Amino acid sequence: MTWLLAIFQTLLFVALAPLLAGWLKWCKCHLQNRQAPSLLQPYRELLKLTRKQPVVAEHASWIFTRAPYIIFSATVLAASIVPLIAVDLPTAAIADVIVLVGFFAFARFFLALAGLDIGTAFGGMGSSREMTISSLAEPAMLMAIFTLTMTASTTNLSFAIVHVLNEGLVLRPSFVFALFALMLVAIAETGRIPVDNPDTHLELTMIHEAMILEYSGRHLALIEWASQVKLMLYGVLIANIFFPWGIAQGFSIQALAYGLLAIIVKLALLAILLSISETLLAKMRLFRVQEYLSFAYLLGLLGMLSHIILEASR
Amino acid sequence: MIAAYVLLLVPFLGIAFFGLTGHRDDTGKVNIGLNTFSFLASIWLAVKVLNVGSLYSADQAFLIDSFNVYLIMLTAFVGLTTSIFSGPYMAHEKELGKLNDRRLKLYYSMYQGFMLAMYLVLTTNNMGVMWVAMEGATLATVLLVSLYRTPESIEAAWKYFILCGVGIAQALFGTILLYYAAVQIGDSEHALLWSVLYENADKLNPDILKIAFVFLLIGYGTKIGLVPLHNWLPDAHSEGPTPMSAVLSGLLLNDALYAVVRNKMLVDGATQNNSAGLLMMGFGLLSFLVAAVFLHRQKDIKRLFSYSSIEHMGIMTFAFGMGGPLATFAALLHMTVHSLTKSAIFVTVGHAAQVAGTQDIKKIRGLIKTQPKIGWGLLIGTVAIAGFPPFGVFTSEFLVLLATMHSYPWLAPVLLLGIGIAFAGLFRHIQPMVFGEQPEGQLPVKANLWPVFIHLGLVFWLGLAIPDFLANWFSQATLLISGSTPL
Amino acid sequence: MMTMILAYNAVLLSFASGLLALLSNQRAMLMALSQRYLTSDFHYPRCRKFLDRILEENRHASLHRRAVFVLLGLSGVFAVLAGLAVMMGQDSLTDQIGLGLPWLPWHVRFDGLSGFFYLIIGIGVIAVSLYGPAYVAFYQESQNPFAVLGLFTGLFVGGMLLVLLADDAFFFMIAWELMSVASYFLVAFQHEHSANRRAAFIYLLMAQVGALAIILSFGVLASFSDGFTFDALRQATLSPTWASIAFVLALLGFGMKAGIVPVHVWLPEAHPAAPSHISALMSGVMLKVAVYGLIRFCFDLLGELQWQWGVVLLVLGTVSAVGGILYAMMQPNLKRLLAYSSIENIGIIFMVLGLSMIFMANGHPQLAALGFLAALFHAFNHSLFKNLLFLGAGILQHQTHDLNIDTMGGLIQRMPQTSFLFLVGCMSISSLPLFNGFVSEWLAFQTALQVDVLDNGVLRSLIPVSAAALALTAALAAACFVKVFGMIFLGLPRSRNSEKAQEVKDKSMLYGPALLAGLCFFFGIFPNLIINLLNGVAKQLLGQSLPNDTALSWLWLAPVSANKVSYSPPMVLVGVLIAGGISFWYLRRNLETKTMRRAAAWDCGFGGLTPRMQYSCSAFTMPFRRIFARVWLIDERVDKEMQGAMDMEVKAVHYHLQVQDHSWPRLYQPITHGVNQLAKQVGRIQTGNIRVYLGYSFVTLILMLWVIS
Amino acid sequence: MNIEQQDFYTQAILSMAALIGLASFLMLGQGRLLRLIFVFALQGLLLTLTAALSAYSLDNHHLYISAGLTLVLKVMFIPWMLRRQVLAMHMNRDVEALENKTLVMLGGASLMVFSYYVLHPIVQSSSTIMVNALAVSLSVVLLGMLLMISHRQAVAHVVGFMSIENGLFFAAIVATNGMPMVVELGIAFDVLVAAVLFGIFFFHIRTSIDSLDVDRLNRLNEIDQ
Repeated sequence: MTWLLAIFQTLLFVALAPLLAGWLKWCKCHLQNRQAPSLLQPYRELLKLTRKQPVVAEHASWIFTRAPYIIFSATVLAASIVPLIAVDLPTAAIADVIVLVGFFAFARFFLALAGLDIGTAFGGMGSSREMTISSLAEPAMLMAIFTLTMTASTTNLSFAIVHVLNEGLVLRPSFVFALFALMLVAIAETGRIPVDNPDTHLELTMIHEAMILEYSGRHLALIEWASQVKLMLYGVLIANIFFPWGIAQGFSIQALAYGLLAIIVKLALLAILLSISETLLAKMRLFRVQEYLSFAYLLGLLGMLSHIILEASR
Repeated sequence: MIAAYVLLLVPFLGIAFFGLTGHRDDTGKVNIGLNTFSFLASIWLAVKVLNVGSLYSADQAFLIDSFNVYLIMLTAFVGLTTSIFSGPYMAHEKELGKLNDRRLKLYYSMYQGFMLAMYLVLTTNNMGVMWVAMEGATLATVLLVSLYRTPESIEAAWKYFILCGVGIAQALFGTILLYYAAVQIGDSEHALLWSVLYENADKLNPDILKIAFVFLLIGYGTKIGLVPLHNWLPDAHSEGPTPMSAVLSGLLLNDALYAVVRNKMLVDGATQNNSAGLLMMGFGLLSFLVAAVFLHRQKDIKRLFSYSSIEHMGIMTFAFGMGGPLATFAALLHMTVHSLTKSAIFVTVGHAAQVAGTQDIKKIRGLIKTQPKIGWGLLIGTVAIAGFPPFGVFTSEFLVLLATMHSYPWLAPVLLLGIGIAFAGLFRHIQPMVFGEQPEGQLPVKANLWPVFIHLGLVFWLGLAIPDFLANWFSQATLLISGSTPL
Repeated sequence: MMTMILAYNAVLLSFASGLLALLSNQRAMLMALSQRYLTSDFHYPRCRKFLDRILEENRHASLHRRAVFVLLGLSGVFAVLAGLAVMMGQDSLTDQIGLGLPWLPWHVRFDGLSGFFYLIIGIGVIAVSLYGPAYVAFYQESQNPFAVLGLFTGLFVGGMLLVLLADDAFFFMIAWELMSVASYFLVAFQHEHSANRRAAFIYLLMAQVGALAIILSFGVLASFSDGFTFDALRQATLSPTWASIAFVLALLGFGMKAGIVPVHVWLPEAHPAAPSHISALMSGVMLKVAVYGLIRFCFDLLGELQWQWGVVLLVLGTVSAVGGILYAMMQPNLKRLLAYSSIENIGIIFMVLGLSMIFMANGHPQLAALGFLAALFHAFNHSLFKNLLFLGAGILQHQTHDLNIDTMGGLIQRMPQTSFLFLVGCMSISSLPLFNGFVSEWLAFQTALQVDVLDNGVLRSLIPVSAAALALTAALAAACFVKVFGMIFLGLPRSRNSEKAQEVKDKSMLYGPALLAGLCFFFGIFPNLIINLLNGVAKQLLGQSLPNDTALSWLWLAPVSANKVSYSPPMVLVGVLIAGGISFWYLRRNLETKTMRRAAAWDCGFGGLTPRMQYSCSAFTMPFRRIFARVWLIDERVDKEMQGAMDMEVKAVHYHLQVQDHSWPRLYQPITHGVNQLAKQVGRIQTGNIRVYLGYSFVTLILMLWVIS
Repeated sequence: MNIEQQDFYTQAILSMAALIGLASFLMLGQGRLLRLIFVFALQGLLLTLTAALSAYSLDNHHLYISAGLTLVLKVMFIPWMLRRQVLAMHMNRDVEALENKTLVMLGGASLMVFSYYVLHPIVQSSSTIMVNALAVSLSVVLLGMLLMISHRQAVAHVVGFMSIENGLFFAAIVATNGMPMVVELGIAFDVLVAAVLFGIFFFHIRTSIDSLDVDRLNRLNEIDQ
């Protein structure tokens, strides 16, 4: 039963991801005084892409054609271990937050290889930049996560959320720092402004788009979908770890429905926040990303130190 | 005891024979034969000692105990293998026109003369005779150093002669003082006999012996090659014929050290403290370090290894000076393995120089490609002398290091530094010589490398395990010198 | 006793293979022997025939090589068996060999820790001997004789195995130096290149200095005990200061061998110089022996651990890990890159060992066991994937005659099998989930995260920072190996050699890497097998093992406790297969769009993509070079050749980039310079004038007399 | 015990000691080779006399042999050989300019004091007064070395070397009434061989560098050119 529920939650996660992307776009358009597409537009695009015959570069090897499946399944698996509407699901025990980071790394590894596979300058450029940014983002992210896991003394997401829930509302300086750090990292990792612009194909600023430039058809669909899931994953992580209230702790229909509602509201709010920031900020130069990410790391470190000094000093 | 007389008689006859007959084509073989005789005699002696223990001649003029018996065997053995090497080597030198029959006659008779002096130093019980034999060794070899008659070789021989002569004169002064101290307590007939002195060591006047030891140390120390008295050594080793360098490094230095240690045992008995040892430690350490540094700037391959000899003699002197069973045992072992290894190295070095036609390190290249046996021999010999296991040099250096760590921990890093520097100094020169491509015009030569591989094989064996009879002698000698057995 | 025999057999067989190798080129002698002794009264015609066939002119060499490697492989098999047997038996066997000093025969001890490293060596040796025969066939006998290679390979392996068996300081040092010297000859094997000679020299020099430091550290212990056997050394009671001195010396000695920054310089020089299968053994296995030495010395002999040592290890490990991978990233030479990456991995191992030490000293043996286990497991994993990558590099070198990554490209089309195996290696070393590298790093993170139990504030803040550095390392490693795999196998070929490259003809060369790749994956999915073995080792050495980690089921890995963290690689594998399978099946169900259409890649409309337009190695790592600019000594120049009127037209642009390690000018050159200067100054005492020499003698005499009276 | 309480022979030997010391000083300051050799021969003669006196006074017959050997070797053979060399090389008119002659002489004097200082404990513990002469013999040894250090001619070096031998011989006489006969003979033999070898070397050195100036024997060194 719980396993079914877990699978259901994963499917729900994957299914809702394009909706979040649509909502984000909708908010941004409204903020920028543009005509917004329908909320369901991402679904339509995915559907359209899956129906097309993919065109693949001549020199591309199996890495290029298999990478989308690998990326997608790694991302889906990552989604399966993050509690969305309920905690204590069996899938959460398969892997903890470090493995989650591992899944991201796995997906990124193949994405970068795929970028290099076709032998164009763009692919190499995108891979190089992606690997650079992620190398810097990963320590910052782990620093933020460590703050959290040290408080809860577990790296299992489900247990950590339960721990925060049980504690009730405690104002922890470390959490504030960690929250900000994680948000910064999330922006960098999901390729949003000001680190990367998902909407541009301007050659010199592309990162993510440069790698997937050669993809088309179902391959592109998978990769797009995977990045939407990834965006939502970060959103859920932030929402459920720092504001877990509302998540279902039992498996009654009522609790689950309540949990679903809660997460939708939380994500909607986060998306509004993101769209505001994307509207207000401009994209950074590539070599300022390091400063941005070291700031995130600093925040994470401060979080850690305040945990040690202020909250758990002995 | 007859064996000892045979041992002394054979080289004596050798001198006479070579001196009278002049050089013939088979003189080299006769030399090998004579040395084989000596070696057999030394084995006979060793078996005797093994069965009976220490031997005295009737009038106590000769003494064979566990300290010198193994050195005698070693001397005979190195003398034999070097003579095997020197046959074809000297023949080749003659072919090159560097030498003529008259000088070869001199060479062979003086070879035996040197062996005689070495045996006499080792077997005699009389400190005065020991001095005479030591001086005799200098006299026998000094003409060999200048055998090639080049300006450099004459210069080297002159320095060797003068410096060692002056040095050894100081040793005589020390011996006279020793005799003086001995005469004061007993009859003058046996007053210079080591065994008598050793029995009465505690009655000797410590003040006199201290002063005597300074003279003895500086005197014999000149022959050991202790810094700053070492200056003759690299010159003499590099300019003489290579077989001579092999026996000088392998035997003469050992025997000089042997003389010092014999004297130290008396002094220690009289003073009842290790002040003599401290002096030796100081000299040993200084020699070791300075020689290690010198290795770095050598241009001549034989000079290089003569500095390495100074370095190793430094270690031994240091170890003997430190006293204590572990260090003494290590020093005894080191004497053996060093002379085996070093003479083997000089053999290969001689051939290497013949292959390249020069002793200039910069011009010797790619030996392994040219003549693999010589190249590998040199390389493995260097590995052994640099103190890598499983060669015996490692064992002794290991023990010295541990003993130092035990008694003088603050000296251990210094020792370590020295070993490191020395190692780098050796290898930075050896490696380019053996490795790499073969240069133009470098051709293989006829060489007999069995002595090398036998020596290295023995050193290898000693590194893995020390045979019982040798271990027995070592521990008895250790007991004799330091007063207790190792562990 | 059976185990002991297995262990001895492993050693003897490796020596035997070395000795057999010596007999190469002795065909004539063997012929003569067989004819002389087997002619008249030899009644076994089949045997005779067999001998004749072996000695046949053109087959003998290859048969002989195979025989040598079969012996070596058998040695590996025995090592694996012995290692497994002793770890499962959970006991420690002792023995004595009648060699050595008169009063100190060689003491032998074979316990869980030795057994584990036996296993590591055994697997490495098996892989290498599968790979070897085909690989060494490329060497010209006249130029690089097989006898030398085979002999020293045997001695090298034997030396490593003996190090693990040694139970007294003397025997340990002999085995240790045997290992060093034998590997020196292997590094110098292709000595016609001056770079190799230099590498060999530096290697031997540092090995020697390291060995001396180790001897001294034993010496410190020995001077507080009565003897050099490890049993006696264990009994030694040291003051904390002396214990720390011993620790520092041991760290210097073993760290030099292991390649810890800043004493790592020999490693990137020596590993590329050796033949590839030897580099694999050196990097994959020998460095582990150094780790073994450190563990044996600190955890076993020194006894009482101090937490400061742990901090030292932690910091050094962190610096090595980050520094190693950053240096690796900049290398265009594949084997150098792999060598630097070994520094990184050794850094990780040291880091976790440091954590283990800290926990041990603070009275948390269970957490110490966790760290210990993570370190050993990582050592095991590194030996697998680094072996794999070096063997792969050897194949690449043979097929493309080059090791420069920048001249390769597109090899995945030409060498599909090699590329697949190499990919597995790259994924393991980048610590991606499902592969073994990830498991050990995960364990390392778990160890670091237990920092909350410590009271010391400094440690509490230091350890998470180093954990973040570990994360950085992992991410950089991923970037680095994306570069490696991408540049070598993907894209378009960048040179004629790589264009003409083909898959290896002799498939036996792929067996070794395939075995290793299989193990990488297998232990990535079922890490519990190794962890259970390691638990026994930890129990033996630290007196503590992990809690019953199979509380959930054998599928789960829960090193701390099931309700804190857990990781189940098999489940992850199943999940990935399901998700990937479904999407694969679903998206390709439409027959019309199932096949892909091939078309030229997008060239921005300029027309004609050439391989030179691809990103190169230095281009790929340019962002890193800018961000971490301080880490290297970078010499970057762009020279423009001008022509035309007023020299205004650019004819050609030359880009020059050289990236150097800081340790050369900071640490090594000053030392070399210092020694040379010292030698020059000391040389002045030897003036050549005899009167000066007499003066020395005179002054010495006067001084001595004055001192004595 | 003072000298006036001693018998005549002891007084004679002590006087000899003083003369031998004086001879060493004379040699040290001597720039002309022929005179140097002459003084050396004189020292040998003094030594012979001492040995003979000692043999007579102590009734020690083997010292007569020693005295004879000394007479033959050091008074006749070696000076003759050296003189022949000097004349052959036409160096009999050369005067070697000694550097810091005053300093060397002062150094020599302080060496004598030093010798006394060093051997003080021995002399004190001794019963026979002849041992006082030991300090003189040590200073003869040291002066011999100083002679070699300060002179550049190979002939002077040989003289210095032999005068060191003289000092040793004198020490043996005064301290111990001569060494055992075997040793004495051995030493004498060594000295003889050494003297012959010196002769050979003069020939070689002359042929190789056309001079007997030891300062020119400096090809083998460790200094950067």
